Amino acid sequence: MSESILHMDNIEKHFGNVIALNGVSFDVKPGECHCLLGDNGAGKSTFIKTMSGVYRPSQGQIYMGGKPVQFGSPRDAMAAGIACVYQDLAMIPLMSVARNFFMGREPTKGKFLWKRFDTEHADEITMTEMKKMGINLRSADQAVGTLSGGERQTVAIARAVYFGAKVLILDEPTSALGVRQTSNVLATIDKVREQGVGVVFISHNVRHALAVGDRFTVLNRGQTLGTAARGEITSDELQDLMAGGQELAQLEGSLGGTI
Amino acid sequence: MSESILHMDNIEKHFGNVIALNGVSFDVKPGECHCLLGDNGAGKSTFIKTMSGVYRPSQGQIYMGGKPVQFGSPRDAMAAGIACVYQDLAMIPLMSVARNFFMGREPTKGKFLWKRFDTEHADEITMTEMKKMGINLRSADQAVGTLSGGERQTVAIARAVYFGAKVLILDEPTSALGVRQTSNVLATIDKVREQGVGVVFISHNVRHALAVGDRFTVLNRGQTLGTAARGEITSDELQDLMAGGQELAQLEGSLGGTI
Amino acid sequence: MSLENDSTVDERLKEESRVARLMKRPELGAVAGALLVAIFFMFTADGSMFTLSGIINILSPAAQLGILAIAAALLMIGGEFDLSIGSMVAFAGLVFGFCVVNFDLPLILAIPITLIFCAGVGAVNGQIVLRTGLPSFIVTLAFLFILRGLSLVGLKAATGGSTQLRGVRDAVEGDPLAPFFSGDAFQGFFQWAASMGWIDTFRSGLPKVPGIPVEIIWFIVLAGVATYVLLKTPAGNWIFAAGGDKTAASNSGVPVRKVKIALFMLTASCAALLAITQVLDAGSTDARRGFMKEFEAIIAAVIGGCLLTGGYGSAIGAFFGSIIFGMVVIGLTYTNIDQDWFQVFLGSMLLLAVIFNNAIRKRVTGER
Amino acid sequence: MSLENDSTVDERLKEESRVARLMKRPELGAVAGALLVAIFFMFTADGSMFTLSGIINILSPAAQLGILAIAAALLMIGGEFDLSIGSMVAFAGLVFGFCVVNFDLPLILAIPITLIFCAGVGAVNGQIVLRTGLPSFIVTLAFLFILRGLSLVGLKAATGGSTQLRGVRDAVEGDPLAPFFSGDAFQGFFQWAASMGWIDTFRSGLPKVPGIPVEIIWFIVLAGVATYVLLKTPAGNWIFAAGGDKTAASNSGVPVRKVKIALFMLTASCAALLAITQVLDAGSTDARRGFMKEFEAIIAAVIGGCLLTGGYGSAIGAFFGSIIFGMVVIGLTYTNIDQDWFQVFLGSMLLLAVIFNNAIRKRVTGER
Amino acid sequence: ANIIVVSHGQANDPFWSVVKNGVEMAAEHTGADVDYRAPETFDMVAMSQLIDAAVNQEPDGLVVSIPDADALGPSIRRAVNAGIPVISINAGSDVSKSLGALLHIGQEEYDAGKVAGEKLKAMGGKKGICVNQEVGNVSLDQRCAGFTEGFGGNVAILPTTNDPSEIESKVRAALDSNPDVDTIMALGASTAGEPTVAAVKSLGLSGDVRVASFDLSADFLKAIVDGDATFAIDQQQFLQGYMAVDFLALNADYGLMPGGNVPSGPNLITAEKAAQVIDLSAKGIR
Ligand SMILES: Nc1ncnc2c1ncn2[C@@H]1O[C@H](COP(=O)(O)OP(=O)(O)OP(=O)(O)O)[C@@H](O)[C@H]1O
Ligand SMILES: Nc1ncnc2c1ncn2[C@@H]1O[C@H](COP(=O)(O)OP(=O)(O)OP(=O)(O)O)[C@@H](O)[C@H]1O
Ligand SMILES: [Mg+2]
Ligand SMILES: [Mg+2]
Repeated sequence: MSESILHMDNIEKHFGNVIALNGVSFDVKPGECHCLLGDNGAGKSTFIKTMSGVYRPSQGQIYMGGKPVQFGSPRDAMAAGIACVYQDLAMIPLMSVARNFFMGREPTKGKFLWKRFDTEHADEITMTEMKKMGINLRSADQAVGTLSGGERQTVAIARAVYFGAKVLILDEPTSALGVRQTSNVLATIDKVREQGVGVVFISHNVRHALAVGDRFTVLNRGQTLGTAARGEITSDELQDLMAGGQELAQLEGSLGGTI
Repeated sequence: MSESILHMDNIEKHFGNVIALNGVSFDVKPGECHCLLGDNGAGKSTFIKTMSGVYRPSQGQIYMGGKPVQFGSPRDAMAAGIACVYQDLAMIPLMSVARNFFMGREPTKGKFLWKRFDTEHADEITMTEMKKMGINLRSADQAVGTLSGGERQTVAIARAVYFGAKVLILDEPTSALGVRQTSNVLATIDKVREQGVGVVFISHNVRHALAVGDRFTVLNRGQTLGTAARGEITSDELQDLMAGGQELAQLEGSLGGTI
Repeated sequence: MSLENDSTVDERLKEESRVARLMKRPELGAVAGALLVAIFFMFTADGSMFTLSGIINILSPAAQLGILAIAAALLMIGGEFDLSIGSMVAFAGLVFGFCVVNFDLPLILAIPITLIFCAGVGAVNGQIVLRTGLPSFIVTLAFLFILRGLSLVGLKAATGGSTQLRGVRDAVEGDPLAPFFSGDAFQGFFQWAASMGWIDTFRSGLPKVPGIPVEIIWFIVLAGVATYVLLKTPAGNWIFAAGGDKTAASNSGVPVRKVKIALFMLTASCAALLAITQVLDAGSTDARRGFMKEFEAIIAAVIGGCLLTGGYGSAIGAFFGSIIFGMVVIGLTYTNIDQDWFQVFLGSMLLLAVIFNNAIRKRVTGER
Repeated sequence: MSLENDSTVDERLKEESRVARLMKRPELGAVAGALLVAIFFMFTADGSMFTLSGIINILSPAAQLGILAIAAALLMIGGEFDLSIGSMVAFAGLVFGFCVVNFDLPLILAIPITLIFCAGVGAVNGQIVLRTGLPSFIVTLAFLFILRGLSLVGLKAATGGSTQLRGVRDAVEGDPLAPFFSGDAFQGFFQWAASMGWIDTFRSGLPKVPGIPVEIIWFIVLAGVATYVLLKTPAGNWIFAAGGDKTAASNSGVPVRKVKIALFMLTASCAALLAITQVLDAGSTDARRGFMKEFEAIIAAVIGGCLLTGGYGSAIGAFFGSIIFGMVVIGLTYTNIDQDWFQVFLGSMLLLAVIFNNAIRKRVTGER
Repeated sequence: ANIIVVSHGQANDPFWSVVKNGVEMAAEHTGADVDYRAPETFDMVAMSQLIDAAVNQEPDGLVVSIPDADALGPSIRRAVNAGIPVISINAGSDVSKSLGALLHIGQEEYDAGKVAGEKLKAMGGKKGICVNQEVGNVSLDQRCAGFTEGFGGNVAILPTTNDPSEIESKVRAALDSNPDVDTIMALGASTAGEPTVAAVKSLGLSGDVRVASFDLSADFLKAIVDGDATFAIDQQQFLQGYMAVDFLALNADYGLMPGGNVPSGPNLITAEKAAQVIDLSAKGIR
């Protein structure tokens, strides 16, 4: 397989007296979907925020294309080709959908002094991209704060996908999505992967992970439990690992293993 | 079957020029888990917010135990025995977990002037209840803003369950939860249902819904598509209904129907 | 996937009138407030208030306030405050007066020096806010005191003991740039209009209004540019984003720090611009110039619909907010109301104007 | 499920020192700032600043400011502002003076009347804010003007044309309640201490400090009660919740409206309390009393770590914030700094104190 | 000697900056160590606290202004009881003695206003405006009250802030809506006086409307010379600062003290005298 685009080496992250990450290594290759799994509070979001320049690692080094890099801000990471959908979505509730969609990367028209935000173009693209994901927006002018949870999540995903990147990071992108939207997102992941983009996909849903994942890394309490390739691991093994290796709650059986 | 505790009759809700609900009827009986399903933006959250006193319906009437009621505020609804876990969780990020847990219903000790917030008791209960759900909090003093997405959601659920009620409403409670936490929550729903509480459960995950649901109502674009009892409907039929009746995106097949 | 077949009208949208759509814009609520106040004075004030000269008389202080208020509104939308702009007016006046009177610099040098100097102070403000993470309220408050104090010390040094620096008018006599920053514009036109008998004149035949005070021109231009930037440029989007949620904006790639620093520099420059026009008009500057103007600017911005918490508001709103404030302050002298009641009326009128504007907007947009 | 076997120490927690834990509390950062300022004056000020009488002299204005600042802090934590408290001091002074001088009421009636009246105005403030949904900034700003104006009009009416109402001291002569609201407490003790030579005396043999001014007692009591309420009662939790996120709090069953109205009534009552002690102490009131105190109160609360956006802060912080502010304002007069530089130093000291407090807290808690 | 001055006027107030200049010159001349202090706004409670602070430092002399005898009385008595020689300046001539001050230097605001009012009435004034840039500041209110009394009653008070452009607009508004106004009294030359002159000029009413002002400023004096303003009331506040410090320094060194109050004004500056004082005013001496 090819060289990895992004390699995180032995990352640690401390918040005051809390050790959120305690030496995690991870890499993404072009054209693969690498799933990051783990229990609640395992440190997945913290890890990908380190990857995308939100946090500076307390220890450890990030390499892109083999070269050590340091991201001062998410803007730096974006410039380097890392797009990210955060779990909290990073949207401004008071701003319109279109303005949120293009936030930080506004399309312009005109030249010099007349270079201006091309709002019609932005509105149009927003509507189109949202429709591709299965959401019919009433208007691109609607404030994000008035969208439903799933509509909001879709905006964040559509945005990251639209702007393309070498690495696409998705933190629980499907958590609030309906059936149709979920299948659209998984299909989209499949599509961008085929274009040679490396995808990092976080999910608590084993089926979603197995549907698109090429490799699976499980985090537990700030440390890696190991990485497995597709086919090396069964759904049940994965599920056990994701639950942190602790025994599942006793009622699971009575619910028919349907989770 | 017994009389319904809560009956919503032909509810409409308009936001300015947006019609979010266009005549929805719904009821919950004691000891049943009634699942509310539907596509993103179908109006589920709006509907349960009307149920729990956050919004006043633009049209329609709410009955509790057969009598018409009007909730001026969520506090009124709570007093009438309705507990709710909102999709946005209704937590204050800057406040500690324990303070959020007991927000609005603080335990007190002492008498008269010395009646005070029993913080030790609150801390203890918070830790215990969270542990029951499968989350080991570091300390009940931690600010909610520093919790992971799933930890936060668990606090909201544990809170609603702990304070008990005649009707328990859960808006996508499992969306950010890990495998272990999810199975805990489903088990909890099962438990409170057995105690005669009526549960309203919103989810996009057909398996979760089928695991605990007694009846299933599907919303689409602000209107009910109908209600089915357990056993009257198959998983696939439900999935089709939830996707709004529109054909699933073409790639679904290639992903192996795993969603 | 084809899109056309989906792009039918959404059945979940009620019809919305054009008026309703317009009134949803934050800027247009303030227009209703301004109208209410104007109508109030139509009934209570002396007729001379609504003559050409009366209107200019009201617009002139409103414009001076507005130059600050528009900048303050931009900064507030961007999520920060600048309490030092009032003191900055005095400080910039000192710097400018010093350049012109003590160093005999021509305006072409004195004005850029003043603007750059003040923008520099604004940048320092911004840097401290961003570096320390302290609220801008407290940082710029410190500069409120510091700049006010420095103006006093500087004035005394420049004049040898007085708190007033004078002689600016003599010093800039004949400077080609002066007409852009002081006096009245379009004087020829007004003279001509007077000679045609279209506008009021004094007994001497001179027009009562010799022209439009330049600060009004600046005010209108500034409002236009600020509105354009806010609504039609990427920078405007960044301002809204930075004020709406700093973390989310920065996570989405908005250069939040740069935006905020630029806004701090902008407010300081606008204060300097105001100082320059005031000093050139008055011919002097003193240590109390701009006293409390920072609050009036914030008031005007809030009347115009800006949120104190950032992320929402408009320059046009601040424009009309300044006009409302100016109209109320000056307008009461045109009425027969006992001036002891001035503050009571000022407060009541502000409250009424804002409640009215709010009520109108709610009614039109059908919010609950 | 058994819990005991899980309750082991979490391996993901680093050890945290006691100091670090303490410094995390918002109130304790302000202590560091206060210490820094005190140390600065140790080196620069006249020795008499840190004698008993010097300290009382600093605490007395700090206490007067603090009575407002603590109330303002509670309100700010609850997510609202009250800009009318400064004017309320003048207005309450008028009401109180009017009761005592014009109606000859005893304090046992005059004080409750004043408090109730002002709390009523506070409630009106709150009602308007909640009913209209307007920002409290603009609503209470209107009341800033209205109350200031009414004080002026009322004073002129009460005195027949003057803006100063005098003669309160004579009117309350011998009233048994007066010692609780004016003068010095523990006078006997101080006299005795002076006669024992433990404290400084004037050449005349009288103790330099005749007692502890009652406002200091009120200040300390208020800080204690406010802290208790905030941290140890359900109401305190509601205040934090209401300020942190109004919607979330209300969705969780917090009676947000009641909490906010109560807070508005509290700030107004505290302003009235301050007015009563000031009027009794000074024996007079005028239309300018309390001018700008609303801002000083907010400044003190912010120095003490309150967030302007609500939901975070402490009463103890406001307590030390007031002391920092009082110490800087009065302390500068004990130094040889020229009055012209006063504001420059005031601003710099405030900035330094706040930056220091912030830096200490960050370092101790290991934030990035 | 170590002398402290506590006044109710801020260091950046044009009037009080002249007092402060007087204080500083006296300090230079006598070699005394002098501190000038004032509250941040007109605030009697804060001022009494500043007096207390001064007393704690046990200076060899204390200079105070007394705009509110009730509020400041206890603090001044405390100074006197502590054995500190006190001289009152500017405001408070009526209470100075009874509070234990050695003497008073200055002029009552009320009396000065009255003198000015009488003069303007004698010049033919019928209807007047008093431009007050700080309503509620008792010493400014007294100026207006005295003016009203001397002028014979027909006076409206025009409250403003001290923003020149606002004052100019308000004066224009007042003149526009009350054409029979023929007299305007401004309470401060640089803050209110100059914009008032500008307003009158822009309405083409110079000569028809008489403008007078308290205190001096170079530009206002120039307006007097040019005939755009009538006179300015000078209380020679430089003397209040200078003499008070001088007396106390001499008192500390040699026990000297004059036997009675020193009136430093009122002193009407009209066109004849104005030209001479312009330069002094520009330097902050008059
Ligand atoms: N700013 C912070 N300060 C202190 N602790 C933090 C902070 N951010 C995260 N943590 C802690 O670090 C741990 C890891 O959090 P993280 O958000 O990375 O978990 P996660 O794996 O994304 O969980 P989830 O699946 O629930 O989203 C959590 O226990 C959380 O409480
Ligand atoms: N305050 C509001 N103003 C205007 N429109 C709103 C408002 N709140 C909700 N809506 C609209 O109403 C519709 C229903 O929203 P709701 O949040 O109830 O959906 P939902 O069924 O909960 O969706 P999801 O599964 O994505 O959470 C959405 O299209 C949303 O855009
Ligand atoms: Mg996460
Ligand atoms: Mg929802």
